Amino acid sequence: MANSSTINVLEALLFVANEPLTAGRLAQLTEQDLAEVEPALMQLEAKLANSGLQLVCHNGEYRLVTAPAATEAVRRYLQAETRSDLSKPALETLAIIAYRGPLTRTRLDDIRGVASDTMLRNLLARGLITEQGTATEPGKPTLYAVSHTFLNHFGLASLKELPPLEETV
Amino acid sequence: MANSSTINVLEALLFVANEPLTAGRLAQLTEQDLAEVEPALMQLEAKLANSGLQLVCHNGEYRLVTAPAATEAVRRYLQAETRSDLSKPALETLAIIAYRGPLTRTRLDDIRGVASDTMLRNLLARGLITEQGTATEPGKPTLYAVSHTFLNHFGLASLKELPPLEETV
Amino acid sequence: MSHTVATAEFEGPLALLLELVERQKLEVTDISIAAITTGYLQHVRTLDSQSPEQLSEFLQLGARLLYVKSLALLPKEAGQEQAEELHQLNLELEEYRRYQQAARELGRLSSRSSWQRQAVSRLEPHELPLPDISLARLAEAFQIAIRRAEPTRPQGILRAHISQESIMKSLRRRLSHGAFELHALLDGAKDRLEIVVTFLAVLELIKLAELRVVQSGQFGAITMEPAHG
Repeated sequence: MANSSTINVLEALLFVANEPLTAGRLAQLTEQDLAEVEPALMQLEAKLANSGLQLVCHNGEYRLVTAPAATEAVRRYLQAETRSDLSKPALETLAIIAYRGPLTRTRLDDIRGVASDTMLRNLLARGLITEQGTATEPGKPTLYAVSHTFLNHFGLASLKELPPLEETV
Repeated sequence: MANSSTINVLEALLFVANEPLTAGRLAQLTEQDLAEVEPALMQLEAKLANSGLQLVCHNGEYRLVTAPAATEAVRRYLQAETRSDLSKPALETLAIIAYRGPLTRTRLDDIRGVASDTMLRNLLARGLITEQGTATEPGKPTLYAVSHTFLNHFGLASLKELPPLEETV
Repeated sequence: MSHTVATAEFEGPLALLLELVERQKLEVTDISIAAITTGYLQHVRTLDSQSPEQLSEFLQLGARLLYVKSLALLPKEAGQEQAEELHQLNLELEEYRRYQQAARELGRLSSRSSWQRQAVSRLEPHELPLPDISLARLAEAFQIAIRRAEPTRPQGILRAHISQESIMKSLRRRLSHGAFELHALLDGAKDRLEIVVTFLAVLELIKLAELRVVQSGQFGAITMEPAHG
């Protein structure tokens, strides 16, 4: 059982952070061992389960965001337009990158049967995907993966919360 | 006893808000009566008593801040963030804001081809840029410009003194 | 059977093919390939040719369907290849279908969202150390960013590289069976655009020294043959 004061300091750090933080960085900042910070993060996540906040973990980085249950009210505050603005092709591309990523543009094109470069540029500019290194194959093509913004867009705490992909028949 | 979902929505609103909020405004946003919101705020305060955050009320306006016990670690984070060198993407973002600002985040994203959210927060935290009003276009997006601190740091009287650019090739 | 499906519904050829297959409640088999190909091409004919890139993507799958269909007319040894092609097509379609399903699920999640804190925490202004950068570096960073931004403008017509790539793929498959005549290649073409893309693919293969074009005298038949055979 992690020290409750460690959990609290982690919560405060994640509150002020202007970016997602890794467990390693959080260990540094709290002056604790990684072996203490990791369970403490899990406890923080559990503690927040019934609250207005949610701990997101993606790619080993943590970020504090509002809970999906508060969507309506927060949207009202931010006067954010209703998010019906992702087109069908955009959702399709995001789904492939979310379930299959990180992947290259060529692989994406193959699955979709159409050229995806315009769509990728669009999703990159919206921050829903990020470039995540390069593949080892010749030409070292860029790999694309979904971002923290993607998880926020759908109120997900991690990619594990994505609906399971249908089994192949 | 206030509904726990009201408490959670209040927590989310206070978390996301970039200004202190009155109980009246919170009642509006949660679509609840003020008579329900006030006790819920007290319960939120009690709930946060042993956490990394705390609810403060000043002049009838509420906001969430970090708990005093976390001050050390929070300071360490903010200092490290501002002391470290500007990353390449941060420098690029700053350069675009200096030469093309004031401009909106969307315009910046277009030029950079990736979402600039994190970079903007980073530069705001460093005090190198400021929010400078809103654009006239729909949605009234925030305009970003370099700060006085930026001009002073470089010894510039105005942005006209920025080094001229080579002709575009 | 009606093929009047709203074109805008289909963002790509696989979506259209999937719809046709599901509507007929069929798998893509050698029995249904003829009907599906006909339905597909009928639909492609109604496409708005204002967007040549999109059109060429539809056409390349059309060309592939025609090719698979045509294998049935060829001698026995093509039977095995047709079975393989159909199997491959079914696999691709099935994979696409799963992601289309996943995209629908994702769309359902759109009613919920999370947000990060909007306020930016920072030290008091007098505590802020300033970065060590020069104006020259700032100017340089700006120029690099602007130069990079320029070529990302929308591209011109017919730069649909994957369409050409996959026509090249199907040409390679044909070449692996030996030489064939140009008119056989173009007979299935439905319009100028498909012919153009096919020619581009042929030129590319010539450039790559994979294909040779031979003409048996003036006005004689033009034959494509493997360059290394």
